[in-house]
Amino acid sequence: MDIKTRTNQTSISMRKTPMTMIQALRSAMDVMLERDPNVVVYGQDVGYFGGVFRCTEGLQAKYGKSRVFDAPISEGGIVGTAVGMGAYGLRAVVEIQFADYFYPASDQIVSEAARLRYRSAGDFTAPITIRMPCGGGIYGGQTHSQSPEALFTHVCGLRTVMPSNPYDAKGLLIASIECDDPVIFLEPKRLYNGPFDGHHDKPVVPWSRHPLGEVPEGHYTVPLESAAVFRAGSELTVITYGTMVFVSEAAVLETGIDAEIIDLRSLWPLDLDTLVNSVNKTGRCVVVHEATRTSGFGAELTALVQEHCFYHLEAPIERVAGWDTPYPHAQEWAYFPGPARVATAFKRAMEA
Amino acid sequence: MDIKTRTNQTSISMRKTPMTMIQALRSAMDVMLERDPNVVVYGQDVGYFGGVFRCTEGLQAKYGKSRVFDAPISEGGIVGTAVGMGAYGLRAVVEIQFADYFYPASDQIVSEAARLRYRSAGDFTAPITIRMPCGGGIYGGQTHSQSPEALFTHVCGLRTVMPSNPYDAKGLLIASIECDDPVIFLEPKRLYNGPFDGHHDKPVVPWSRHPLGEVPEGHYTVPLESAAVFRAGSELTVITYGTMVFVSEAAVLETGIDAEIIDLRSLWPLDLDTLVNSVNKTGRCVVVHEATRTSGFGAELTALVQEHCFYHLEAPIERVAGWDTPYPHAQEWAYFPGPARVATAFKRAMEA
Amino acid sequence: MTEHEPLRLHVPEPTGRPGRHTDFSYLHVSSAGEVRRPPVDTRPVDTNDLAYVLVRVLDDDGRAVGPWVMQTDPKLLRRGLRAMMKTRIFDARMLIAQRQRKMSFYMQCLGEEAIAIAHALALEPGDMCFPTYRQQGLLLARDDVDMVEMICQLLSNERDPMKGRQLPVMYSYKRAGFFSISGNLATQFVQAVGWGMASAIKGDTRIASGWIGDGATAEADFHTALTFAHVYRAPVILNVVNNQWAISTFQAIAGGEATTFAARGVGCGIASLRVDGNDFLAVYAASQWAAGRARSNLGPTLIEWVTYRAGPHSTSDDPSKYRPADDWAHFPLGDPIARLKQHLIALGAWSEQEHEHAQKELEAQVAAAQKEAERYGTLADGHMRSAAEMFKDVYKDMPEHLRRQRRQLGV
Amino acid sequence: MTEHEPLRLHVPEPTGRPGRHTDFSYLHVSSAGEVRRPPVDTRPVDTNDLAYVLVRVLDDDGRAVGPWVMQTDPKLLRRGLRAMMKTRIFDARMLIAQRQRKMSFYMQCLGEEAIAIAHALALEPGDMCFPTYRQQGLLLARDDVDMVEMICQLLSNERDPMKGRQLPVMYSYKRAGFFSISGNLATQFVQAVGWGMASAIKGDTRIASGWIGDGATAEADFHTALTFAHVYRAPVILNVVNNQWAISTFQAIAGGEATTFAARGVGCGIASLRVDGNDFLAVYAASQWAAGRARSNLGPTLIEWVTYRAGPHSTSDDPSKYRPADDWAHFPLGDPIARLKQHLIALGAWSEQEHEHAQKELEAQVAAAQKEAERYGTLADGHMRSAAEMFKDVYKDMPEHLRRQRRQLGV
Ligand SMILES: Cc1ncc(C[n+]2csc(CCOP(=O)(O)OP(=O)(O)O)c2C)c(N)n1
Ligand SMILES: Cc1ncc(C[n+]2csc(CCOP(=O)(O)OP(=O)(O)O)c2C)c(N)n1
Ligand SMILES: [Mg+2]
Ligand SMILES: [Mg+2]
Repeated sequence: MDIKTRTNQTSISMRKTPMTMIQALRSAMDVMLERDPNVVVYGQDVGYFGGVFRCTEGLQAKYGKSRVFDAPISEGGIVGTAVGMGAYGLRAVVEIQFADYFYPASDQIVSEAARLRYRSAGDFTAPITIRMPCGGGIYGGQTHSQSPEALFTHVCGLRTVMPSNPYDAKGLLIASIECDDPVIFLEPKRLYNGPFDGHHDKPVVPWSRHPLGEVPEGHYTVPLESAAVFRAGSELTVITYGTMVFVSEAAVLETGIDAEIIDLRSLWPLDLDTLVNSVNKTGRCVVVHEATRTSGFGAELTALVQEHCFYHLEAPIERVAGWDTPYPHAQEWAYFPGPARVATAFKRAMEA
Repeated sequence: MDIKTRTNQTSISMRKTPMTMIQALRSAMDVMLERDPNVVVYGQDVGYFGGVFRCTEGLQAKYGKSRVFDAPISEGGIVGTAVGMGAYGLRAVVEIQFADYFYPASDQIVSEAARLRYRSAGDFTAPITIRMPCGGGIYGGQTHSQSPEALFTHVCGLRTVMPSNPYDAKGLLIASIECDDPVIFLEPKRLYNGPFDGHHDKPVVPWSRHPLGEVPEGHYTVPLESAAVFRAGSELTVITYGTMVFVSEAAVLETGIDAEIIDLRSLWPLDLDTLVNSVNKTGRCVVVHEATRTSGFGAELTALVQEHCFYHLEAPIERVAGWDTPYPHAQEWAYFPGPARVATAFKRAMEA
Repeated sequence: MTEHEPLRLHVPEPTGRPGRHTDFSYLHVSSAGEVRRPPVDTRPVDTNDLAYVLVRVLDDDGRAVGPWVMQTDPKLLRRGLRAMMKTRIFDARMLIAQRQRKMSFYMQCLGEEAIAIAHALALEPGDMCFPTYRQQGLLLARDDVDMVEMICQLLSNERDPMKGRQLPVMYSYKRAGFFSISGNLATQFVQAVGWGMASAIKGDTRIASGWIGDGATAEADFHTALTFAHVYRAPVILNVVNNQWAISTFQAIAGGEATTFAARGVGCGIASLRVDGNDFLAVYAASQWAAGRARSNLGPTLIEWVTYRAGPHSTSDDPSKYRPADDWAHFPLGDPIARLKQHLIALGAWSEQEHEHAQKELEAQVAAAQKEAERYGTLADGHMRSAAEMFKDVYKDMPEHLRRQRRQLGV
Repeated sequence: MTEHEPLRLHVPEPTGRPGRHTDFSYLHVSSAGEVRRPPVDTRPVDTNDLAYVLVRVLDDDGRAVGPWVMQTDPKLLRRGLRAMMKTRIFDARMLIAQRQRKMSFYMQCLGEEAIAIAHALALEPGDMCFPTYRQQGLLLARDDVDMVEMICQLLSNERDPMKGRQLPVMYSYKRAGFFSISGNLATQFVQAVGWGMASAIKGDTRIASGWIGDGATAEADFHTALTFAHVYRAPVILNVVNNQWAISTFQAIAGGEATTFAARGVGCGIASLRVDGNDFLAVYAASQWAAGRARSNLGPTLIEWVTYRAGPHSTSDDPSKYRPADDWAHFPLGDPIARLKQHLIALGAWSEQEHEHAQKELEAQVAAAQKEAERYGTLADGHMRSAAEMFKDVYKDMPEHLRRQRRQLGV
């Protein structure tokens, strides 16, 4: 595994500890609450209890109720107040309990947070970070499984980020909190405890046994707009992010195809050069995401690749994605684009 | 102009009258209120006043306050009550005053209307039609100009429709109201009064002088999922919809390139065959829309074309779209993808 | 402006936490019989006082007292008691089945049984409820909803009427006046109003009943529902189940501190009541009152049902992390089953023996239903609806792209 | 269930329509001085009566009467009068400029001038308003906001501080405590609460003031703002400007029938007042009362300002289509400028001559500002910010894809 993870200099010498993704996210918030008195953390159940996924456990006890607190069940209110806090000068880090529940906040996200700097010509800004667990694989049914990233990438002014491992999760979350733009920070919940590769019938390896579960204890960032070459390869390029990074890795192992796997990390704005260079080298491209296919972010990636790599492409770009249906409950594993479906696409791309 | 407009048989012999798009839409609602006692029409200012664009003028006087009425300024309530009415057995045709204001309704649209049939296994349905004026060109600034169609096309269970002329507007609106699925019906407001071609400095031709402004007086439908070949051509295929149909036509006239212009009419689900056949024939493709480019519906169209026509493509698919910024007020015409920008893309596609 | 004292953020806290008993005096409990019963055509603004007190009928000795006492056939009360017992047994067994991993998830209504059940009995055939996930009582109060089918839904098995698409407990029974449950909170509250508006538009006589939890009242759709119900005088009952908790957050985080949820109704011009939700007779009487208003074109009624969520939020939750473990035992409104039982025994219309007998009979009924349902499989054993079901009902007719995807999956 | 009468949909109507005079008795106007003034630390629930009456100070003869009379320096009142006059003159001239197509759009606040202006004078430096498009008075009340700059915004010209990106009237003046106006209704109401929460989190002493119209209270964000303000006891004033109309719909369509907007505050546990918005002294006193509460950690106050939208909704609107053309002339709360003028003259602190003189002086001021602003161009003459501005401020730093697009446009 060849991981090109640029980090800021100060982190290099820092002590590392094994962390799950949950611990890494908590550590990021802990570091930022400590460093910057203008950082506040809130959301449904995040205060006393520490969040339904426990990402904020202990933070209220450490920083007090004025800086880490429970919010009413109103996603619109959570984001709307965060915008107001941004106008004041705070940096709110808010949690939407499941990405499926961001819709009541969409006006505040799209019409307000994303456009405030623009419409006020920089007079006001909304440097907020909106965390949301996303993705399926936990038998959560259609309202605990969605991956709505494509919707955010269509909204200019937003940054959309999705880590695939504890190291990136912490570094990207710190970078997002420090960023002066509003950031949608999507956390693939199926990766909270280990690098799930889509083989749901096998026990998942814990992060403690994965190198990317080694996380520096202090402050560091993984820069936004930088993709990682998760696995170098020569035969085809896989462009993916989140859970599908590991599913794609499984498909590589199972097909033996020497694919280069690009983990986008920042979905939009994105690190276009890394993609283009890779596809121009391999000539074949498979785009993989868990979200519904039609008008998913894979469509944009496909469009970009065909635009920038047209003369290097030897086969149609393949898209592997969730089916165009709500995320079903019982048929979850028929819905989830697992290693077999990814492998089929690899083969199609190689044979074309 | 060769317009392949399939309509149902009964309409063929019907008397036609010149109508603006506003009149055509009003006529569609009038016909449906008359034919189906379960049709109701409501929205902000649509009752007594007849709508800020006057699309429902006279309907309350004709059908009474129980069937055509004003709603509170709550897009979420307008759509949410429409879903409840659907569960009861009515067909609500609701207006969102500007597409820019649908966001407060997005939870009711995405999580409710679009998924009700699925999640209840057909026990309940939401056969609602949500009309929204969209697009810029009226100096409306960032909150009276958006084209959010891409967001809807990512939501399975919704149908997204956008007419480009009075004839289609009426036929598609009747088809949408009769459809048992929820339909997002986007009305390019710049086309309300004439086939605006992007030359904002010239007076617009009124619909009364355009053949597509001839509209049958009674009931007919333009079927959903059917695209129109707006202009037959051999050198390249333009895939577009709404205002951009006429802008593309202007670019054809100005470049002399013999482009085939496909007016999608139904954005999703769509008439894929018509696109694929055309691109396979011409080998070149330009996708044009007014909406913001990144993750716009053009991305999906590009992805589909490269998937289905890869071996016929002689040049990269071009996308012409609004810039990835909020719709500015003063710089509106620098933002709007007018004939010159479309023409440039045509030339790039031809020269590649 | 240094003359001012520094501002402070107030973050409400419950009066109890793990290791510290709850002081329930914040509830402002009226005594039974104390609260007036206004005429059904009262002006909404004149219900203001009723939004801050608690309508109660059953006193501590199980006697029915005061103006909200209605002439109720003891048969109906016995039916209500049995339905509450059945619901509690059902919940308990399903909880075990979930622990045995036969189903992926479950949600009980322990301690809140009286509300849905007495309400269901006060409605008429054809009325439509828009419930949350905690109103299984609306279904279990009826004789025409097959428990076997309900359990098939919970097991996501081959006979799951929701075809495996929904989480357990997300039932839909149009024929039984039970709207499809959504995972997104509060949306159904507005839809209930829309259904009621539709009934009014058509000159029908059926009414709607919308449901929401204390926590979810903070969602926008709560306000939206109140606004539309008020503006159009919709024939709808707006039920707010204040069970004091929303997962880990106390009702004050939803806005219950120093006010009530019923008071929000009055502000919006809606007649409102605050009612002891653990008092079967009070629930029945208040529901009847509200239904009468709706059915007489007098408009909506908002009812705040005060109760306590005795169990965890769901099978994914551990309440001992955020509240005293024995909180329910101290809740001043007691156990709805015990209270109705006491009343019926005092009336001479029930006995300990009958109770015990009913308990056994109902346990056997639920066990038999479960057994039969399990014959059609469970999520765990993989006997579920085919993956082909996944592509159906997205649209009325399956569009080409879904056919293509289904073919790709090979189903 | 045929025994019930058929249901009916109630659709509220205004009492007047074109050709039929409005019956304004629906307003329930209290007489001046009649309404009590509670202590600043009153319990929110105890303000219930105040939500249904009307706080008024100026009587029909221009005398200040009753408990809401404050010792106010006549200098301040004269300043307020001049600011109201200036606002009205500004609006009138900008309306003409719009008709001359120098700007694309305009919105007046005719008839509502007292509200924003008296409120602005009651706030302290550093406080932050979250206005709608009808609170230009907040800016025109100040001496530190240059009218020339404001007009450049309206003209979308080369000096437009919003860089041409926003519709006319969508100002933003952080330094003057004026938040960027949004085209999407109601969003700012929640943001005001968030700003107030932030101030409280930091132990600051500055407070927020949020603004919304009667029509927009139906939006979800109204409820959301009330909920968050109440839960966290945020230092915020929640202003609802009830000018009776929302484009073509009467305030009853927003939920004002048989209740008030102030009453919604009380239901949510927020101290609430209903105030004569055309009475400068009442606005000033109520604003001070609310600011005092916020600044003393006593929490939010909701104020419904009763007024009348005397002009069209915007330059795109023609109100004669939906209401009597001479409605304002019959509005029982009169004209705020005339009323304050009468009061000041009665006090001996103003005269007809001074008034006339001020009128001329202000007209000249506005005309001069307009003239200067027009030197920097108008939308019509194409002297506007470069298209390159379009790509800036989408993000703090321009990402690669926007650089590419800017290059493509060739700017
Ligand atoms: C829009 C939305 N936000 C958040 C959630 C997550 N959630 C599910 S139930 C719940 C608590 C609801 O509490 P309450 O309304 O009091 O109902 P109760 O569970 O007490 O019956 C939360 C936060 C959700 N389902 N939908
Ligand atoms: C979310 C949203 N929906 C609809 C509109 C269109 N709209 C603009 S102003 C307006 C009326 C607002 O009325 P009110 O709140 O009473 O304010 P007033 O204009 O009377 O000051 C409407 C419907 C909008 N701007 N935003
Ligand atoms: Mg609750
Ligand atoms: Mg108004």
